[in-house]
Amino acid sequence: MSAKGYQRKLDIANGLVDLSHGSGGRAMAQLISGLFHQAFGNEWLARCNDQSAFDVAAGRMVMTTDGYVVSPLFFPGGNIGSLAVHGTINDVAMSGARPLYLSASFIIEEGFPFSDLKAIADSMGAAARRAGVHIIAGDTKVVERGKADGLFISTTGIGIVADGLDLSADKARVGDRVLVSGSLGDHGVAIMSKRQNLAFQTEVVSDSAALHNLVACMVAAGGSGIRVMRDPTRGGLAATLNEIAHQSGLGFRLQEASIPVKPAVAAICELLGLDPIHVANEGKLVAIVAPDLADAVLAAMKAHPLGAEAADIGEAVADERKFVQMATGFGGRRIVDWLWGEQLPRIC
Amino acid sequence: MSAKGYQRKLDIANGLVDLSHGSGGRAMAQLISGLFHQAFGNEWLARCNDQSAFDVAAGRMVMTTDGYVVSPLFFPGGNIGSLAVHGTINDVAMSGARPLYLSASFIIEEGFPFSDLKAIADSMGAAARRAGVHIIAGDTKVVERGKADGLFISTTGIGIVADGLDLSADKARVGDRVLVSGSLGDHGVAIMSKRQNLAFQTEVVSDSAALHNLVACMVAAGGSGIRVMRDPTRGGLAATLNEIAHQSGLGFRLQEASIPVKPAVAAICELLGLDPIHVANEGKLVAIVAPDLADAVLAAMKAHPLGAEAADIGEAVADERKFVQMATGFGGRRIVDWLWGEQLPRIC
Amino acid sequence: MKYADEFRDKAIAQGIARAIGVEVNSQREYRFMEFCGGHTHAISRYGLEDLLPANIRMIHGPGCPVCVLPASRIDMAIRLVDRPEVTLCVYGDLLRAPGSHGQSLLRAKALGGDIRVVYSTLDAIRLAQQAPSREVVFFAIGFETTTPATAVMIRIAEKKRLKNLSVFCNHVLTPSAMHSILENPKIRDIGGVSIDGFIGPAHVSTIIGTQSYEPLAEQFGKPIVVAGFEPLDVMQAILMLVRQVNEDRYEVENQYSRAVTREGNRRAKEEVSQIFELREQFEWRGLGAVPNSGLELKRAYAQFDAETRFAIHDLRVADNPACECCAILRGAKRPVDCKLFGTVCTPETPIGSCMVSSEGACAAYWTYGRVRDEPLRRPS
Amino acid sequence: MKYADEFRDKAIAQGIARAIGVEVNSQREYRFMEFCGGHTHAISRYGLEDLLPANIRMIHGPGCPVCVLPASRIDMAIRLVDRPEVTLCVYGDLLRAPGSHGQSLLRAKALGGDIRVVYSTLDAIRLAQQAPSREVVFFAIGFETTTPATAVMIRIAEKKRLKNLSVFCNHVLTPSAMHSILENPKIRDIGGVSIDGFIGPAHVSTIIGTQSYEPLAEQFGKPIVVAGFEPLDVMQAILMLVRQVNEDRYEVENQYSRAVTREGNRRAKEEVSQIFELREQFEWRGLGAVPNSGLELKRAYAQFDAETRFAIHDLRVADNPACECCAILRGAKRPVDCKLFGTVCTPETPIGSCMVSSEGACAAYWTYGRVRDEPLRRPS
Amino acid sequence: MCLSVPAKIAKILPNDMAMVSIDGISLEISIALLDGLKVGDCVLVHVGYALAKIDPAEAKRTLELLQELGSAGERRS
Amino acid sequence: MCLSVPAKIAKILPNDMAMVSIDGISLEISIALLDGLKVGDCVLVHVGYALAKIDPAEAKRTLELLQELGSAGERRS
Ligand code: SF4
Ligand code: SF4
Ligand SMILES: [Mg+2]
Ligand SMILES: [Mg+2]
Ligand SMILES: [Mg+2]
Ligand SMILES: [Mg+2]
Ligand SMILES: [Mg+2]
Ligand SMILES: [Mg+2]
Ligand SMILES: [Mg+2]
Ligand SMILES: [Mg+2]
Ligand SMILES: [Mg+2]
Ligand SMILES: [Mg+2]
Repeated sequence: MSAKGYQRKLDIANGLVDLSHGSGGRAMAQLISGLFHQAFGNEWLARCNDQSAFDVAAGRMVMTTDGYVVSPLFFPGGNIGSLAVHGTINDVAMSGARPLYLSASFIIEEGFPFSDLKAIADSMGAAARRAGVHIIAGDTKVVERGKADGLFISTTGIGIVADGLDLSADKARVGDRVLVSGSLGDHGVAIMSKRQNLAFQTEVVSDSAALHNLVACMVAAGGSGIRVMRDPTRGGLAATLNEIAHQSGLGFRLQEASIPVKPAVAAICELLGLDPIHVANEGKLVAIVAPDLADAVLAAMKAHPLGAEAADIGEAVADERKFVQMATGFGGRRIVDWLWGEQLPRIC
Repeated sequence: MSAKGYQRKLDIANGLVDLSHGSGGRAMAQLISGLFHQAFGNEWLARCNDQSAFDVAAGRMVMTTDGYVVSPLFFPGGNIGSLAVHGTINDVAMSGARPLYLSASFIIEEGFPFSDLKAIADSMGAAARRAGVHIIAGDTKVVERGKADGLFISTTGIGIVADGLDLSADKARVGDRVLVSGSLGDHGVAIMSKRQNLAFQTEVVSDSAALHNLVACMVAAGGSGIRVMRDPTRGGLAATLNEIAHQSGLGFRLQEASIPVKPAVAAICELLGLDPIHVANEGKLVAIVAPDLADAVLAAMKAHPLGAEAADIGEAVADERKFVQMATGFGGRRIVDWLWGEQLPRIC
Repeated sequence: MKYADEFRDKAIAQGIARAIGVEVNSQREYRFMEFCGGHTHAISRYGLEDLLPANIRMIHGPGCPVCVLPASRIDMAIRLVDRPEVTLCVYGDLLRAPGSHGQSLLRAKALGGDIRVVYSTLDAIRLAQQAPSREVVFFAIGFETTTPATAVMIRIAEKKRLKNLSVFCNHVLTPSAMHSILENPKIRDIGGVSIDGFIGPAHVSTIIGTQSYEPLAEQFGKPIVVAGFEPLDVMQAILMLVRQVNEDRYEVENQYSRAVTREGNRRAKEEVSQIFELREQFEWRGLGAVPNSGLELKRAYAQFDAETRFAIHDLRVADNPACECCAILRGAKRPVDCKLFGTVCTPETPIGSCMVSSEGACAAYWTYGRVRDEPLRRPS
Repeated sequence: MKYADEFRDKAIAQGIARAIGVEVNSQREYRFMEFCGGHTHAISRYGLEDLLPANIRMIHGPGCPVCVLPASRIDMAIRLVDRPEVTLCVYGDLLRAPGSHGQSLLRAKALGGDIRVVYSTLDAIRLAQQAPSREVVFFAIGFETTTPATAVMIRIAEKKRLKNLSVFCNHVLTPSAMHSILENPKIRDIGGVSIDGFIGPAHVSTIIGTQSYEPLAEQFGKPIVVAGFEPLDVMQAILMLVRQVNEDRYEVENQYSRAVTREGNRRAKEEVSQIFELREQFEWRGLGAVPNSGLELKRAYAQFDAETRFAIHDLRVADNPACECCAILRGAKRPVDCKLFGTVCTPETPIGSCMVSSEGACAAYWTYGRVRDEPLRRPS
Repeated sequence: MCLSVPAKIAKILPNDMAMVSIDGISLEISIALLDGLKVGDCVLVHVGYALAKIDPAEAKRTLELLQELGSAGERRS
Repeated sequence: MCLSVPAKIAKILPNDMAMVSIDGISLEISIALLDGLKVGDCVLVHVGYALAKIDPAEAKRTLELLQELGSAGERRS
């Protein structure tokens, strides 16, 4: 009787996560090796240590983390798994760094189907492989029914910054251009389209994507002329620019007419009383770029598939009130404020 | 009217987390800066970027992650915050590495009191400062009432391994000694004592503690004679040794009489039909050490306050069945199996 | 978006702005009240004030149902939610509306109240069907635009014999409020000067028709132009008002003829009149108790009336005394005149309900108006 | 722990082991059945088999209430849990007990069933008081040891007029089961050889007293020694059985005199007899339908009987045919004789209930016995 | 609160419901408040109900007037 | 299932309840099944109920017998 024999195979098709899968026993070990390690398959996880080791060259690294609580878990253009990989890769990439490794912590509600978990883990594995990063550490917790919403994932990413690059929100300067890599609000609208009490149909799918290759092209074109990059996720473009305004002590002046928004996204926003600049993106970035390099960076963005619709939407201005303002398509001016309240719960 | 003035102060005493604190708006930004940054206070978070950068020397690093879903959130000897710091530091430290940086992802249930959140964040900050590590990245999500259990935290840690050290579970060898750093089961019993349907009183408190300094003393004494270290958390000593047995292809033979267990822990285990070797610890470690260095390492452990009750509890043996067995205090033999089932949900 | 984008054309807008500039009498001021929050929003959102001559002053009226809802009604809803069997369905705008003592439905939800944001009354029906053991209460709010949707819901609930759906009714009537403003010189005449004309509601008028305003124009001698919510609609309406004033006319004119008729939507009016009847009076924030300005369910539909069903009674609670909402809703003050604006009162922590809805005067000023507050300065 | 640690002394154990070794007749085999899972657990947990002479064979009896519960009773409980109003309270051991078709309460819980692990019947009372809108059902299981706690719960519920608490009763009687084993030669005589004596239950006997076993010893001519659950208690009981066998005696002896009397716990017996009465028969896994071996609530307490209240009927479901539980529970086979042991059937995925409770023969062998399976080999 | 957008009727459904489309978005709404709608009609949608039918001729007329006023303003200024 | 541990009565509480202690652990249990318990008595606790009182004299007697049997075994082997 081999030790391996002392175990029944995971029944992916019919199995459900139960409390035993979180209690540190053999059921947990089997779930981790039979489902997660299968999906993420790499040498680090195979060693089954409490931590994974890797060699680094001397230099500058970055670390970032995000929790993913999106509802529903599967949406047009992705699922919580691919989102959790892309989102954290993007936060690494926004420093100009090359993402290297991810960790993933899973909090699973009792009763969650193995089949969904496998689909999600598989898309994480696929997203990581496509991006050339490795998921080298993980953790699984199971909570009682009614104490979570199916599945939450927290991922942490680390990456390495090229020599001489130091992007930071406090580096924006008066006159810098504001570039966005594409149309705004696609992710948020794709999620909304699947929410039970809205249930509209649209061809808009989430833009969820890993942006580090786009970033590499931008860095090649703009170098340290790129002052700041951010991915406008929760709170959308408005939140991102307000944050940067506060950190840099500047204001921004945008041209509404230059901001790319898909007609369907604009329409659903009007219907619901939202503003596309408040809606979440998961595969877009905002870059604040020195004016003399803005055109070169914009051209580099447009040359990359993920930046084909990139646009220059405005500039940094001196304003001790740190207002983000916008010239409306109609010729008036308005403030672009942070999102108030709670309009779109759980888009990421 | 200063930009700063455009905000009412956080009402820590009476405030509750609501959905607006997770939506990417100003309420979220205020919660993060007014509560988390206050508690963790360091230069990285102050820059408010999507990621934090730090310099590294060339060498070997480790990364680890854990989710914390303990219930109740506050327990004798700590709370979910200090636990989330200690637990992840320990997983870093078990590689022999010096922990450097942590990230923390918070998933908060709507309605959670600011005051509890502050107490938890403050203990995280204090635990990190005591341990000399920095929480340099964070994320906050808010989910609807009934979609979480108050608060979940996922932390990820990275650290740097001293030259020449390469601990791994597959390195255990026949004849190696098994050392534990102190009495088993304290954490699990402390948690159980606060569970509504048990409600026994005990002076046992969680052993939650950061072990990296103890580890440093052990490494100084034993160097690469230390083959493996693990912190026996969920699933206790039994899970840890079974894991190592499987990874190294060995068996273990333990002496029950040598295993330190507090009388109160033994008593509550008998009452509930549990075994202390299955109960979780959060400030203990198991080390598999080459026989010639075991005494030196044990002496180093005993000289450290967190290892005062350290003990040599057995040895690695050749066994292709990879059994962990134990000579009972009574003179018989038994298998030390993984925990079955789900006895103690949410001890970490 | 067809029938929307065409009415947002910048070039035409600039032409009309110039036309207005040419037609205004520069010796006088024109004070127009846009009754509706929808117009307030359009004016602010598109920055129309940047296009209008300085002597045209737009006064924001009380036409936002969330803004005029007194704190007592929020408190009553919170009492409902405190009942463990109740699921309260609300339109999203209501979550942050302030009750007394810093309460709100958002806080009640965070404290465990079962509150669901719905997009439509049809969602409330679905919820009631899905959870037969719950008492689903729909927090009905809105002007004549929104009332028919509530009426249809009750009719469907009756047909489906839904026993667990009821309505907490806060529907109010536009003409009554306009009458109340015009009738009361303290309200009507701001700083001793009276309002010169009204932009009449867009979507309300699709239901009630322009004829509803004729008695008002006649009785008080004020021009009323019913206008759409697109910025060009508003520009045109302003031009039409300027012309009436200049020509001493006081007619009801219909700028929004693509959607509004003199009669309105007969079928919708029938639905409403079958189910609702006038309350003797209803409390409006800013206007006080206005006679015949609110609706309640007819006696025959009492089983659908949450106020009857759960025996909740009108609570009198004081609004925050420092909040200038009342004066602002009457056009007597501007948001910046309020000491709390932007310090204690912000969209995240609103003190008055004008700071809640994006159609509220304070919120609109916060989002769109502040840009004109101060000149840009070089950062120190 | 006082009254426990003293009875775990290794040195004394070795002395008694030698005494047994001296006293046994090496020409014969001694086959003793420990009826109780508690003894099975003690024997395995402390490795007593390593201390006993080879010609003493301990046969694990059916004395684990979880192990003898047929799959049908788990299926019935799952039916209860399927009712949205029901909260089922269970002792933790039951969660993994197998119903039919791979079902279990653990899976029912994962699928959304409201199942709570309780430590005591007092927890069920508290739950019923806290959630008056829920139907709290207590899954009562256990021998005479555990039945009084259920009886007290019902008495309290009656006194407190709790209308939402009931009992799914699975209490069974030890002497009836022992009688059934002794009476049936197919069961009693394993491989044609009969059992030489019994170790009688420890905690069951604190309630029913040693007198309950006297008719059995008399009728079947078998010695019975009631013994405590500490390892020295078991060692002493074995020595006492060896002596009775050697001396051809068949008495009921009481090794556990510090807690057990001839009469038992009169008050506990009264509590039980007030509320429960005998079922005509009850199904035991391994023994089949045993007459007068189970309890149900008296008619006067029918309102507390979940089977009546929710009209759930006994389901006949087949156990997995490959599972050798039945033979193992009768002592006719050993766990390793089962083809499923350790491959398909493990503690995480038990096929039979003997693999569930740590007192079950298969589980005990899994945890404690496998160590003796094969000699240690050098890893390749 | 009185938010409303113009939408085109794409399909009439049973129970006084209809599928409408708005710039590539499809949405199911109630048409209980309007009689005689047909596919291709444009309506104003408010909280899931069609409130009013848009009259294309009137819309054209208004737009032409606006253009005229606008260019008149331009000429005169 | 028949798990039970010996515990000492530390305090008699109302409603047939008592506080017992076991090696530094305190636990509230029901004593509805036993009459006449007093502080200092030892009982067997099972699923939150005291099942039986432990007789110290009998315990001592059993232990002495065990020791005697043990040493007899030792002598004789
Ligand atoms: S700013 Fe706030 S407090 Fe002041 S009037 Fe407006 S709503 Fe009221
Ligand atoms: S190993 Fe499993 S299947 Fe086999 S007899 Fe035991 S419980 Fe039944
Ligand atoms: Mg991040
Ligand atoms: Mg979900
Ligand atoms: Mg992010
Ligand atoms: Mg872990
Ligand atoms: Mg980001
Ligand atoms: Mg870890
Ligand atoms: Mg909790
Ligand atoms: Mg860990
Ligand atoms: Mg984040
Ligand atoms: Mg660990």
